[in-house]
Amino acid sequence: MTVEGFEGPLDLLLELVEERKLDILTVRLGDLADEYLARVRALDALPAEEVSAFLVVASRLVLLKARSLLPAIAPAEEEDEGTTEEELRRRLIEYAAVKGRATALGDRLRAGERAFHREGGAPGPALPPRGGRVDALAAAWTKVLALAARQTEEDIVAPAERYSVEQRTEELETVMSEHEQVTFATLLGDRPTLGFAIVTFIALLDLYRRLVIEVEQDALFGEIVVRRKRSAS
Amino acid sequence: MTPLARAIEAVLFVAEKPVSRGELARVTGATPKAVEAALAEVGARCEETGLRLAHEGEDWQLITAPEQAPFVAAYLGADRLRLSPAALETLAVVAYKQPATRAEVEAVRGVNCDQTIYTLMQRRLIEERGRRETPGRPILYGTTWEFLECFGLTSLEELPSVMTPEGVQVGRTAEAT
Amino acid sequence: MTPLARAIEAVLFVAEKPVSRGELARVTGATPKAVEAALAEVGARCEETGLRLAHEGEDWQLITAPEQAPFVAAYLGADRLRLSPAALETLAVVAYKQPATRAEVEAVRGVNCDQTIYTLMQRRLIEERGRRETPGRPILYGTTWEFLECFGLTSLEELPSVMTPEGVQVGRTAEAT
Repeated sequence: MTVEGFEGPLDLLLELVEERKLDILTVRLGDLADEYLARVRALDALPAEEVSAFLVVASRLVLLKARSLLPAIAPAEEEDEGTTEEELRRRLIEYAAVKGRATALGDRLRAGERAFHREGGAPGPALPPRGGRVDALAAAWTKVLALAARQTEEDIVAPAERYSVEQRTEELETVMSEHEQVTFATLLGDRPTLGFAIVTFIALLDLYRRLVIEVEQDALFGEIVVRRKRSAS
Repeated sequence: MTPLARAIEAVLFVAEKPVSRGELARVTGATPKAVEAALAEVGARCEETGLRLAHEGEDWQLITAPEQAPFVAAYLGADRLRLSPAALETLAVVAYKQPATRAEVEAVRGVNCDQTIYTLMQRRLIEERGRRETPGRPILYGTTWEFLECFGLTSLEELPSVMTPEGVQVGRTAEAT
Repeated sequence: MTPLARAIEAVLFVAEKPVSRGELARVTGATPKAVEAALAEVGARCEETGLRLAHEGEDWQLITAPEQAPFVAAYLGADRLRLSPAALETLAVVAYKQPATRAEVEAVRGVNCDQTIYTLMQRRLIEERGRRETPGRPILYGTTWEFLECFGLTSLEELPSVMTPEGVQVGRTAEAT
Protein backbone atom coordinates (compact mmCIF):
# COMPACT_ATOMS: atom_id res chain seq x y z
CA MET A 1 0.00 0.00 0.00
CA THR A 2 3.02 2.26 0.28
CA VAL A 3 2.83 4.73 -2.56
CA GLU A 4 5.98 6.67 -3.27
CA GLY A 5 6.82 6.70 0.38
CA PHE A 6 3.34 7.57 1.61
CA GLU A 7 1.06 5.20 3.44
CA GLY A 8 -2.03 7.03 2.24
CA PRO A 9 -3.75 10.38 1.71
CA LEU A 10 -3.56 11.43 5.36
CA ASP A 11 0.10 10.50 5.51
CA LEU A 12 0.79 12.76 2.54
CA LEU A 13 -1.03 15.65 4.20
CA LEU A 14 0.80 15.06 7.48
CA GLU A 15 4.08 14.97 5.58
CA LEU A 16 3.31 18.39 4.06
CA VAL A 17 2.57 19.87 7.48
CA GLU A 18 5.76 18.44 8.95
CA GLU A 19 7.94 19.39 6.00
CA ARG A 20 6.93 23.00 6.41
CA LYS A 21 7.25 22.81 10.19
CA LEU A 22 3.67 23.96 10.59
CA ASP A 23 1.65 23.47 13.75
CA ILE A 24 -0.89 20.79 13.13
CA LEU A 25 -3.24 22.43 15.63
CA THR A 26 -3.37 25.83 13.95
CA VAL A 27 -2.33 25.44 10.32
CA ARG A 28 -4.95 26.57 7.81
CA LEU A 29 -5.35 23.28 5.99
CA GLY A 30 -6.86 25.00 2.92
CA ASP A 31 -3.50 26.68 2.35
CA LEU A 32 -2.03 23.27 1.60
CA ALA A 33 -4.49 22.51 -1.21
CA ASP A 34 -2.24 23.53 -4.12
CA GLU A 35 0.80 21.71 -2.85
CA TYR A 36 -1.27 18.64 -2.04
CA LEU A 37 -2.74 18.54 -5.54
CA ALA A 38 0.70 18.97 -7.06
CA ARG A 39 1.99 16.02 -5.05
CA VAL A 40 -0.99 13.85 -5.96
CA ARG A 41 -0.50 14.71 -9.64
CA ALA A 42 3.12 13.61 -9.33
CA LEU A 43 2.04 10.21 -8.05
CA ASP A 44 1.62 8.38 -11.29
CA ALA A 45 0.76 4.74 -11.63
CA LEU A 46 -1.68 4.74 -8.72
CA PRO A 47 -4.36 2.06 -8.73
CA ALA A 48 -7.78 3.65 -9.29
CA GLU A 49 -9.16 2.85 -5.85
CA GLU A 50 -6.19 4.53 -4.20
CA VAL A 51 -6.39 7.59 -6.43
CA SER A 52 -9.92 8.16 -5.21
CA ALA A 53 -8.82 8.14 -1.57
CA PHE A 54 -6.24 10.83 -2.33
CA LEU A 55 -8.75 12.82 -4.37
CA VAL A 56 -11.28 12.81 -1.53
CA VAL A 57 -8.77 14.55 0.72
CA ALA A 58 -7.63 16.84 -2.11
CA SER A 59 -11.20 17.96 -2.80
CA ARG A 60 -11.75 18.71 0.90
CA LEU A 61 -8.65 20.88 0.90
CA VAL A 62 -9.78 22.72 -2.24
CA LEU A 63 -13.19 23.30 -0.68
CA LEU A 64 -11.58 24.69 2.49
CA LYS A 65 -9.40 26.95 0.41
CA ALA A 66 -12.37 28.19 -1.60
CA ARG A 67 -14.26 28.99 1.59
CA SER A 68 -11.37 30.96 3.00
CA LEU A 69 -11.11 32.97 -0.22
CA LEU A 70 -14.83 33.49 -0.59
CA PRO A 71 -16.28 33.67 2.90
CA ALA A 72 -19.70 34.22 1.32
CA ILE A 73 -20.00 30.56 0.39
CA ALA A 74 -19.28 29.41 3.92
CA PRO A 75 -20.73 27.94 5.89
CA ALA A 76 -23.01 25.74 3.89
CA GLU A 77 -26.30 25.27 5.66
CA GLU A 78 -26.09 21.48 5.90
CA GLU A 79 -22.44 20.54 6.22
CA ASP A 80 -21.57 16.99 5.28
CA GLU A 81 -19.76 15.33 8.08
CA GLY A 82 -16.08 15.46 7.37
CA THR A 83 -16.04 18.56 5.21
CA THR A 84 -15.24 21.10 7.89
CA GLU A 85 -11.69 22.08 8.62
CA GLU A 86 -12.03 20.95 12.23
CA GLU A 87 -13.19 17.52 11.17
CA LEU A 88 -10.27 17.10 8.80
CA ARG A 89 -7.90 18.42 11.46
CA ARG A 90 -9.29 15.96 13.99
CA ARG A 91 -8.64 13.09 11.58
CA LEU A 92 -5.15 14.33 10.85
CA ILE A 93 -4.32 14.55 14.55
CA GLU A 94 -5.69 11.08 15.14
CA TYR A 95 -3.65 9.76 12.23
CA ALA A 96 -0.51 11.46 13.56
CA ALA A 97 -1.03 9.63 16.87
CA VAL A 98 -1.46 6.32 15.06
CA LYS A 99 1.67 6.93 13.06
CA GLY A 100 3.58 7.68 16.25
CA ARG A 101 2.33 4.47 17.80
CA ALA A 102 3.17 2.46 14.71
CA THR A 103 6.68 3.87 14.86
CA ALA A 104 6.95 3.00 18.55
CA LEU A 105 5.78 -0.56 17.83
CA GLY A 106 8.19 -0.82 14.90
CA ASP A 107 11.04 0.30 17.16
CA ARG A 108 10.18 -2.47 19.59
CA LEU A 109 10.20 -5.02 16.79
CA ARG A 110 13.55 -3.82 15.53
CA ALA A 111 14.99 -3.93 19.05
CA GLY A 112 14.09 -7.63 18.91
CA GLU A 113 13.13 -7.71 22.57
CA ARG A 114 10.35 -10.20 22.28
CA ALA A 115 9.14 -12.76 24.79
CA PHE A 116 8.73 -16.50 24.37
CA HIS A 117 6.31 -18.84 26.05
CA ARG A 118 6.82 -22.44 26.96
CA GLU A 119 4.95 -25.00 24.92
CA GLY A 120 4.25 -26.69 28.23
CA GLY A 121 4.08 -30.26 29.34
CA ALA A 122 4.77 -31.92 32.63
CA PRO A 123 8.24 -33.25 33.12
CA GLY A 124 8.60 -36.89 33.83
CA PRO A 125 7.17 -39.86 31.97
CA ALA A 126 4.68 -38.49 29.45
CA LEU A 127 1.21 -39.94 29.65
CA PRO A 128 -0.44 -40.67 26.34
CA PRO A 129 -2.58 -37.68 25.42
CA ARG A 130 -6.31 -38.02 25.95
CA GLY A 131 -9.45 -35.99 25.62
CA GLY A 132 -8.83 -34.35 22.24
CA ARG A 133 -11.92 -32.72 20.75
CA VAL A 134 -12.39 -33.49 17.12
CA ASP A 135 -14.56 -30.43 16.56
CA ALA A 136 -11.75 -28.20 17.86
CA LEU A 137 -9.36 -29.92 15.45
CA ALA A 138 -11.76 -29.41 12.54
CA ALA A 139 -12.23 -25.77 13.58
CA ALA A 140 -8.47 -25.24 13.57
CA TRP A 141 -8.27 -26.77 10.10
CA THR A 142 -11.10 -24.53 8.88
CA LYS A 143 -9.30 -21.48 10.23
CA VAL A 144 -6.05 -22.46 8.52
CA LEU A 145 -7.87 -23.09 5.24
CA ALA A 146 -9.66 -19.75 5.44
CA LEU A 147 -6.39 -17.91 6.01
CA ALA A 148 -4.57 -19.88 3.33
CA ALA A 149 -7.33 -19.16 0.80
CA ARG A 150 -6.57 -15.47 1.16
CA GLN A 151 -2.91 -15.93 0.32
CA THR A 152 -1.95 -13.84 -2.66
CA GLU A 153 0.99 -14.65 -4.88
CA GLU A 154 3.41 -12.43 -3.00
CA ASP A 155 2.45 -13.92 0.37
CA ILE A 156 3.59 -17.33 -0.67
CA VAL A 157 7.11 -17.31 0.52
CA ALA A 158 7.87 -20.96 0.12
CA PRO A 159 9.48 -21.67 3.48
CA ALA A 160 12.73 -23.37 2.63
CA GLU A 161 13.30 -26.78 4.05
CA ARG A 162 16.05 -26.46 6.59
CA TYR A 163 18.83 -28.94 6.18
CA SER A 164 21.45 -29.86 8.66
CA VAL A 165 24.99 -30.30 7.42
CA GLU A 166 25.26 -33.45 9.50
CA GLN A 167 22.22 -35.00 7.89
CA ARG A 168 23.38 -33.99 4.42
CA THR A 169 26.89 -35.37 5.06
CA GLU A 170 25.40 -38.72 5.96
CA GLU A 171 23.32 -38.70 2.80
CA LEU A 172 26.32 -37.87 0.64
CA GLU A 173 28.35 -40.60 2.27
CA THR A 174 25.65 -43.06 1.28
CA VAL A 175 25.61 -41.72 -2.27
CA MET A 176 29.41 -41.96 -2.50
CA SER A 177 29.43 -45.52 -1.24
CA GLU A 178 27.10 -46.43 -4.09
CA HIS A 179 28.73 -44.43 -6.87
CA GLU A 180 32.31 -44.15 -7.99
CA GLN A 181 31.82 -40.58 -9.09
CA VAL A 182 29.02 -38.03 -9.42
CA THR A 183 28.81 -34.40 -10.46
CA PHE A 184 27.97 -31.64 -8.04
CA ALA A 185 25.00 -30.78 -10.25
CA THR A 186 23.61 -34.28 -9.77
CA LEU A 187 23.90 -33.95 -6.00
CA LEU A 188 21.96 -30.69 -6.13
CA GLY A 189 19.04 -32.22 -8.05
CA ASP A 190 16.65 -30.40 -10.32
CA ARG A 191 15.72 -27.23 -8.53
CA PRO A 192 17.94 -26.76 -5.52
CA THR A 193 17.23 -23.93 -3.10
CA LEU A 194 20.13 -21.74 -2.12
CA GLY A 195 20.08 -23.19 1.41
CA PHE A 196 20.18 -26.72 0.07
CA ALA A 197 23.08 -25.91 -2.25
CA ILE A 198 25.08 -24.31 0.55
CA VAL A 199 24.53 -27.18 2.95
CA THR A 200 25.45 -29.68 0.22
CA PHE A 201 28.61 -27.75 -0.50
CA ILE A 202 29.64 -27.59 3.17
CA ALA A 203 28.94 -31.31 3.51
CA LEU A 204 31.21 -31.98 0.52
CA LEU A 205 33.98 -29.91 2.07
CA ASP A 206 33.61 -31.96 5.22
CA LEU A 207 33.93 -35.22 3.29
CA TYR A 208 36.91 -33.81 1.40
CA ARG A 209 38.57 -32.83 4.65
CA ARG A 210 38.00 -36.32 6.01
CA LEU A 211 39.60 -37.76 2.84
CA VAL A 212 36.45 -39.60 1.86
CA ILE A 213 36.24 -37.93 -1.53
CA GLU A 214 38.29 -36.13 -4.14
CA VAL A 215 36.99 -33.11 -5.95
CA GLU A 216 37.92 -32.01 -9.45
CA GLN A 217 37.01 -28.98 -11.46
CA ASP A 218 38.56 -28.57 -14.90
CA ALA A 219 37.66 -24.99 -15.57
CA LEU A 220 36.54 -22.01 -13.54
CA PHE A 221 32.73 -22.33 -13.33
CA GLY A 222 33.12 -25.75 -14.90
CA GLU A 223 31.43 -28.94 -13.73
CA ILE A 224 32.57 -30.11 -10.32
CA VAL A 225 33.19 -33.84 -10.26
CA VAL A 226 33.10 -35.63 -6.92
CA ARG A 227 35.02 -38.90 -6.83
CA ARG A 228 35.23 -41.54 -4.14
CA LYS A 229 38.72 -41.66 -2.74
CA ARG A 230 40.26 -45.09 -3.30
CA SER A 231 41.88 -45.31 0.07
CA ALA A 232 38.60 -44.42 1.82
CA SER A 233 37.90 -46.95 4.51
CA MET B 1 7.71 -17.47 48.49
CA THR B 2 4.43 -18.52 50.06
CA PRO B 3 3.29 -22.10 49.38
CA LEU B 4 0.42 -20.83 47.24
CA ALA B 5 2.74 -18.71 45.08
CA ARG B 6 5.00 -21.72 44.57
CA ALA B 7 2.08 -23.92 43.56
CA ILE B 8 0.86 -21.29 41.11
CA GLU B 9 4.30 -20.88 39.62
CA ALA B 10 4.52 -24.65 39.10
CA VAL B 11 1.10 -24.77 37.42
CA LEU B 12 1.89 -21.81 35.13
CA PHE B 13 5.18 -23.52 34.26
CA VAL B 14 3.52 -26.67 32.92
CA ALA B 15 0.65 -24.81 31.24
CA GLU B 16 0.94 -24.53 27.46
CA LYS B 17 -1.53 -21.70 27.28
CA PRO B 18 -2.66 -18.85 29.53
CA VAL B 19 -4.48 -19.99 32.69
CA SER B 20 -7.40 -18.05 34.12
CA ARG B 21 -7.44 -16.89 37.71
CA GLY B 22 -10.51 -19.08 38.29
CA GLU B 23 -8.71 -22.17 37.02
CA LEU B 24 -5.74 -21.39 39.26
CA ALA B 25 -8.10 -21.09 42.23
CA ARG B 26 -9.73 -24.39 41.36
CA VAL B 27 -6.52 -26.43 41.08
CA THR B 28 -4.91 -24.91 44.18
CA GLY B 29 -8.07 -24.89 46.26
CA ALA B 30 -7.47 -21.24 47.16
CA THR B 31 -9.82 -18.27 46.94
CA PRO B 32 -9.56 -16.01 43.89
CA LYS B 33 -8.45 -13.24 46.22
CA ALA B 34 -5.60 -15.32 47.59
CA VAL B 35 -4.67 -16.31 44.04
CA GLU B 36 -4.46 -12.66 43.12
CA ALA B 37 -2.05 -11.94 45.96
CA ALA B 38 0.02 -15.00 45.03
CA LEU B 39 0.14 -13.92 41.38
CA ALA B 40 1.48 -10.57 42.49
CA GLU B 41 4.15 -12.42 44.43
CA VAL B 42 5.09 -14.60 41.45
CA GLY B 43 5.24 -11.50 39.26
CA ALA B 44 7.47 -9.65 41.71
CA ARG B 45 9.83 -12.59 42.02
CA CYS B 46 10.07 -12.87 38.23
CA GLU B 47 11.34 -9.31 38.00
CA GLU B 48 14.71 -10.45 39.35
CA THR B 49 14.95 -13.37 36.94
CA GLY B 50 14.95 -14.24 33.25
CA LEU B 51 11.18 -14.75 33.29
CA ARG B 52 8.13 -12.48 33.37
CA LEU B 53 4.50 -12.96 34.38
CA ALA B 54 2.20 -11.75 31.61
CA HIS B 55 -1.56 -11.35 31.64
CA GLU B 56 -4.41 -10.42 29.38
CA GLY B 57 -7.44 -9.66 31.48
CA GLU B 58 -7.83 -12.61 33.86
CA ASP B 59 -5.56 -14.98 31.94
CA TRP B 60 -2.00 -15.45 33.14
CA GLN B 61 1.12 -16.93 31.58
CA LEU B 62 4.83 -17.18 32.33
CA ILE B 63 7.05 -15.91 29.50
CA THR B 64 10.72 -15.07 29.03
CA ALA B 65 11.92 -11.54 29.77
CA PRO B 66 12.25 -9.43 26.59
CA GLU B 67 15.93 -8.76 27.19
CA GLN B 68 16.63 -12.50 27.03
CA ALA B 69 15.27 -12.64 23.47
CA PRO B 70 18.67 -12.95 21.74
CA PHE B 71 19.63 -16.02 23.76
CA VAL B 72 16.26 -17.72 23.54
CA ALA B 73 16.03 -17.00 19.81
CA ALA B 74 19.51 -18.46 19.37
CA TYR B 75 18.39 -21.61 21.16
CA LEU B 76 15.09 -21.97 19.32
CA GLY B 77 16.45 -20.81 15.98
CA ALA B 78 13.50 -18.42 15.83
CA ASP B 79 13.02 -16.02 12.94
CA ARG B 80 12.77 -12.29 13.42
CA LEU B 81 9.28 -10.90 12.76
CA ARG B 82 9.13 -8.19 10.12
CA LEU B 83 6.15 -5.98 9.36
CA SER B 84 5.67 -3.30 6.71
CA PRO B 85 4.93 0.25 7.86
CA ALA B 86 1.37 -0.20 6.59
CA ALA B 87 0.87 -3.36 8.64
CA LEU B 88 2.35 -1.64 11.70
CA GLU B 89 -0.13 1.24 11.31
CA THR B 90 -3.07 -1.13 11.12
CA LEU B 91 -1.73 -3.05 14.10
CA ALA B 92 -1.33 0.20 16.03
CA VAL B 93 -4.97 1.11 15.42
CA VAL B 94 -6.24 -2.34 16.43
CA ALA B 95 -3.97 -2.58 19.49
CA TYR B 96 -4.91 0.79 20.95
CA LYS B 97 -8.61 0.83 19.99
CA GLN B 98 -9.54 -2.82 20.32
CA PRO B 99 -11.93 -4.29 19.63
CA ALA B 100 -12.14 -2.47 16.29
CA THR B 101 -13.82 -3.17 12.96
CA ARG B 102 -12.07 -2.93 9.63
CA ALA B 103 -14.12 0.15 8.74
CA GLU B 104 -12.89 1.87 11.90
CA VAL B 105 -9.28 1.07 11.06
CA GLU B 106 -9.78 2.34 7.53
CA ALA B 107 -11.42 5.54 8.76
CA VAL B 108 -8.33 6.31 10.82
CA ARG B 109 -5.74 5.30 8.22
CA GLY B 110 -7.66 6.72 5.25
CA VAL B 111 -6.87 3.71 3.07
CA ASN B 112 -8.19 0.24 2.40
CA CYS B 113 -6.83 -2.13 5.07
CA ASP B 114 -8.01 -5.48 3.74
CA GLN B 115 -4.55 -6.75 2.94
CA THR B 116 -2.84 -5.56 6.11
CA ILE B 117 -5.58 -7.06 8.29
CA TYR B 118 -5.13 -10.33 6.48
CA THR B 119 -1.36 -10.19 6.96
CA LEU B 120 -1.78 -9.57 10.70
CA MET B 121 -4.33 -12.39 10.98
CA GLN B 122 -1.97 -14.76 9.22
CA ARG B 123 0.85 -13.80 11.54
CA ARG B 124 -1.59 -14.48 14.43
CA LEU B 125 -1.04 -10.95 15.75
CA ILE B 126 -4.74 -10.11 15.64
CA GLU B 127 -7.82 -12.30 15.76
CA GLU B 128 -11.56 -12.06 15.36
CA ARG B 129 -13.42 -11.04 18.49
CA GLY B 130 -17.03 -11.57 17.54
CA ARG B 131 -19.13 -8.99 15.75
CA ARG B 132 -20.37 -5.51 16.44
CA GLU B 133 -24.13 -5.50 16.80
CA THR B 134 -24.71 -2.76 14.26
CA PRO B 135 -26.15 -3.07 10.72
CA GLY B 136 -23.97 -5.43 8.70
CA ARG B 137 -22.64 -6.97 11.94
CA PRO B 138 -19.01 -6.16 11.09
CA ILE B 139 -16.25 -8.39 12.47
CA LEU B 140 -14.37 -7.03 15.48
CA TYR B 141 -10.61 -7.48 15.74
CA GLY B 142 -8.37 -7.58 18.79
CA THR B 143 -4.75 -8.45 19.49
CA THR B 144 -3.57 -11.91 20.51
CA TRP B 145 -1.13 -13.38 23.01
CA GLU B 146 1.32 -13.67 20.14
CA PHE B 147 1.11 -9.93 19.76
CA LEU B 148 2.10 -9.36 23.39
CA GLU B 149 4.86 -11.92 22.99
CA CYS B 150 6.26 -10.56 19.72
CA PHE B 151 6.44 -7.06 21.16
CA GLY B 152 7.79 -8.15 24.54
CA LEU B 153 4.81 -6.80 26.50
CA THR B 154 3.48 -8.41 29.65
CA SER B 155 0.05 -6.81 29.22
CA LEU B 156 -1.81 -4.31 27.04
CA GLU B 157 -1.23 -1.69 29.73
CA GLU B 158 2.44 -1.76 28.68
CA LEU B 159 1.74 -0.54 25.15
CA PRO B 160 4.10 2.37 24.55
CA SER B 161 2.36 5.65 25.24
CA VAL B 162 2.91 8.26 22.60
CA MET B 163 2.76 12.02 22.69
CA THR B 164 -0.25 13.27 20.72
CA PRO B 165 0.00 16.46 18.68
CA GLU B 166 -1.89 18.14 21.54
CA GLY B 167 1.03 17.18 23.75
CA VAL B 168 -0.83 14.58 25.76
CA GLN B 169 0.82 11.30 26.69
CA VAL B 170 -1.61 8.58 25.75
CA GLY B 171 -1.39 4.86 26.31
CA ARG B 172 -4.08 2.37 25.57
CA THR B 173 -6.25 2.94 28.60
CA ALA B 174 -6.54 6.66 27.99
CA GLU B 175 -7.73 5.83 24.52
CA ALA B 176 -10.27 3.17 25.44
CA THR B 177 -13.82 4.31 24.90
CA MET C 1 20.73 -12.86 39.61
CA THR C 2 23.65 -12.32 37.24
CA PRO C 3 22.77 -11.58 33.61
CA LEU C 4 24.14 -14.96 32.53
CA ALA C 5 22.02 -16.81 35.09
CA ARG C 6 18.94 -14.96 33.84
CA ALA C 7 19.71 -15.82 30.23
CA ILE C 8 20.20 -19.47 31.11
CA GLU C 9 16.99 -19.57 33.11
CA ALA C 10 15.10 -18.16 30.10
CA VAL C 11 16.60 -20.72 27.71
CA LEU C 12 15.88 -23.63 30.07
CA PHE C 13 12.34 -22.30 30.48
CA VAL C 14 11.47 -22.56 26.78
CA ALA C 15 13.37 -25.83 26.26
CA GLU C 16 11.18 -28.88 26.39
CA LYS C 17 14.09 -31.22 26.73
CA PRO C 18 17.30 -31.23 28.73
CA VAL C 19 19.89 -28.79 27.39
CA SER C 20 23.60 -29.61 27.54
CA ARG C 21 26.07 -27.28 29.18
CA GLY C 22 27.80 -26.92 25.82
CA GLU C 23 24.60 -25.84 24.12
CA LEU C 24 23.95 -23.31 26.90
CA ALA C 25 27.47 -21.96 26.41
CA ARG C 26 26.91 -21.71 22.66
CA VAL C 27 23.62 -19.77 22.80
CA THR C 28 24.76 -17.44 25.57
CA GLY C 29 28.27 -16.97 24.22
CA ALA C 30 29.71 -17.72 27.66
CA THR C 31 32.43 -20.17 28.66
CA PRO C 32 31.40 -23.60 29.96
CA LYS C 33 32.93 -22.61 33.29
CA ALA C 34 30.82 -19.48 33.55
CA VAL C 35 27.77 -21.51 32.55
CA GLU C 36 28.47 -23.90 35.39
CA ALA C 37 28.56 -21.08 37.93
CA ALA C 38 25.36 -19.59 36.48
CA LEU C 39 23.61 -22.97 36.63
CA ALA C 40 24.50 -23.19 40.33
CA GLU C 41 22.93 -19.77 40.77
CA VAL C 42 19.74 -20.77 38.91
CA GLY C 43 19.55 -23.94 40.99
CA ALA C 44 19.98 -22.11 44.29
CA ARG C 45 17.36 -19.56 43.31
CA CYS C 46 14.87 -22.26 42.33
CA GLU C 47 15.04 -23.74 45.84
CA GLU C 48 12.82 -20.94 47.08
CA THR C 49 10.25 -21.44 44.34
CA GLY C 50 7.89 -23.97 42.79
CA LEU C 51 10.53 -25.04 40.27
CA ARG C 52 13.70 -27.12 40.46
CA LEU C 53 16.80 -27.36 38.33
CA ALA C 54 17.46 -30.99 37.48
CA HIS C 55 20.37 -32.50 35.61
CA GLU C 56 21.58 -35.78 34.33
CA GLY C 57 25.27 -35.57 33.71
CA GLU C 58 25.81 -32.45 31.61
CA ASP C 59 22.17 -32.11 30.58
CA TRP C 60 20.05 -29.58 32.43
CA GLN C 61 16.32 -29.04 32.70
CA LEU C 62 13.85 -26.96 34.71
CA ILE C 63 11.12 -29.06 36.27
CA THR C 64 8.38 -28.47 38.82
CA ALA C 65 9.22 -29.14 42.46
CA PRO C 66 8.07 -32.62 43.57
CA GLU C 67 5.86 -31.20 46.31
CA GLN C 68 3.86 -29.28 43.68
CA ALA C 69 2.85 -32.52 41.98
CA PRO C 70 -0.72 -32.54 43.36
CA PHE C 71 -1.45 -29.07 41.95
CA VAL C 72 0.19 -29.82 38.63
CA ALA C 73 -1.80 -33.05 38.39
CA ALA C 74 -5.00 -31.19 39.29
CA TYR C 75 -4.32 -28.73 36.49
CA LEU C 76 -3.39 -31.30 33.89
CA GLY C 77 -6.36 -33.29 35.11
CA ALA C 78 -8.34 -35.69 33.01
CA ASP C 79 -7.98 -33.54 29.93
CA ARG C 80 -4.48 -34.54 29.04
CA LEU C 81 -4.37 -33.09 25.56
CA ARG C 82 -2.67 -29.85 26.47
CA LEU C 83 -1.92 -28.04 23.26
CA SER C 84 -1.47 -24.40 22.43
CA PRO C 85 -3.73 -23.02 19.69
CA ALA C 86 -0.69 -22.90 17.40
CA ALA C 87 0.12 -26.57 18.03
CA LEU C 88 -3.53 -27.52 17.42
CA GLU C 89 -3.44 -25.74 14.04
CA THR C 90 -0.28 -27.59 13.03
CA LEU C 91 -1.84 -30.87 14.17
CA ALA C 92 -4.93 -30.12 12.05
CA VAL C 93 -2.81 -29.50 8.95
CA VAL C 94 -0.82 -32.71 9.46
CA ALA C 95 -3.97 -34.71 10.20
CA TYR C 96 -5.84 -33.57 7.10
CA LYS C 97 -2.93 -33.43 4.64
CA GLN C 98 -0.75 -36.31 5.77
CA PRO C 99 1.85 -37.32 4.93
CA ALA C 100 3.19 -33.76 4.87
CA THR C 101 6.61 -32.16 5.15
CA ARG C 102 7.33 -29.29 7.48
CA ALA C 103 7.65 -26.94 4.52
CA GLU C 104 4.17 -27.96 3.36
CA VAL C 105 2.69 -27.38 6.80
CA GLU C 106 4.40 -23.98 6.94
CA ALA C 107 3.17 -23.07 3.47
CA VAL C 108 -0.43 -23.71 4.56
CA ARG C 109 -0.18 -22.08 7.99
CA GLY C 110 1.96 -19.23 6.70
CA VAL C 111 4.18 -19.27 9.80
CA ASN C 112 7.21 -21.15 11.08
CA CYS C 113 6.12 -24.49 12.58
CA ASP C 114 9.41 -25.80 14.00
CA GLN C 115 8.40 -25.62 17.65
CA THR C 116 4.88 -26.94 17.22
CA ILE C 117 6.04 -29.94 15.18
CA TYR C 118 8.54 -30.71 17.89
CA THR C 119 5.84 -30.43 20.56
CA LEU C 120 3.49 -32.73 18.66
CA MET C 121 6.27 -35.29 18.20
CA GLN C 122 6.99 -35.11 21.94
CA ARG C 123 3.32 -35.69 22.70
CA ARG C 124 3.37 -38.65 20.30
CA LEU C 125 0.54 -37.15 18.28
CA ILE C 126 2.56 -37.15 15.05
CA GLU C 127 5.48 -39.22 13.87
CA GLU C 128 7.95 -39.44 10.99
CA ARG C 129 6.76 -41.32 7.95
CA GLY C 130 9.88 -41.63 5.84
CA ARG C 131 11.07 -38.98 3.45
CA ARG C 132 9.79 -37.33 0.34
CA GLU C 133 12.01 -38.21 -2.62
CA THR C 134 12.73 -34.63 -3.61
CA PRO C 135 15.96 -32.67 -3.16
CA GLY C 136 16.82 -32.51 0.49
CA ARG C 137 14.66 -35.58 1.09
CA PRO C 138 12.50 -33.75 3.65
CA ILE C 139 10.93 -35.74 6.46
CA LEU C 140 7.25 -36.62 6.06
CA TYR C 141 4.95 -36.45 9.07
CA GLY C 142 1.73 -38.29 9.79
CA THR C 143 -0.52 -38.84 12.80
CA THR C 144 -0.05 -41.73 15.24
CA TRP C 145 -2.46 -44.26 16.68
CA GLU C 146 -2.22 -42.24 19.91
CA PHE C 147 -3.69 -39.40 17.90
CA LEU C 148 -6.68 -41.53 16.89
CA GLU C 149 -7.18 -42.70 20.46
CA CYS C 150 -6.83 -39.19 21.84
CA PHE C 151 -9.53 -37.89 19.52
CA GLY C 152 -11.73 -40.94 19.85
CA LEU C 153 -11.44 -41.89 16.18
CA THR C 154 -11.26 -45.41 14.83
CA SER C 155 -9.73 -44.29 11.54
CA LEU C 156 -8.60 -41.16 9.73
CA GLU C 157 -11.69 -41.36 7.50
CA GLU C 158 -13.68 -40.34 10.58
CA LEU C 159 -12.08 -36.89 10.64
CA PRO C 160 -14.97 -34.47 10.18
CA SER C 161 -15.14 -32.94 6.73
CA VAL C 162 -15.04 -29.19 6.76
CA MET C 163 -16.34 -26.49 4.46
CA THR C 164 -13.55 -24.81 2.49
CA PRO C 165 -13.73 -21.06 1.92
CA GLU C 166 -15.00 -21.88 -1.58
CA GLY C 167 -17.88 -23.70 0.05
CA VAL C 168 -16.76 -27.23 -0.76
CA GLN C 169 -17.13 -30.00 1.80
CA VAL C 170 -13.79 -31.72 2.15
CA GLY C 171 -12.82 -34.67 4.27
CA ARG C 172 -9.31 -35.93 4.63
CA THR C 173 -9.24 -38.11 1.54
CA ALA C 174 -10.58 -35.40 -0.77
CA GLU C 175 -7.83 -33.12 0.45
CA ALA C 176 -4.99 -35.57 0.09
CA THR C 177 -2.75 -34.91 -2.86
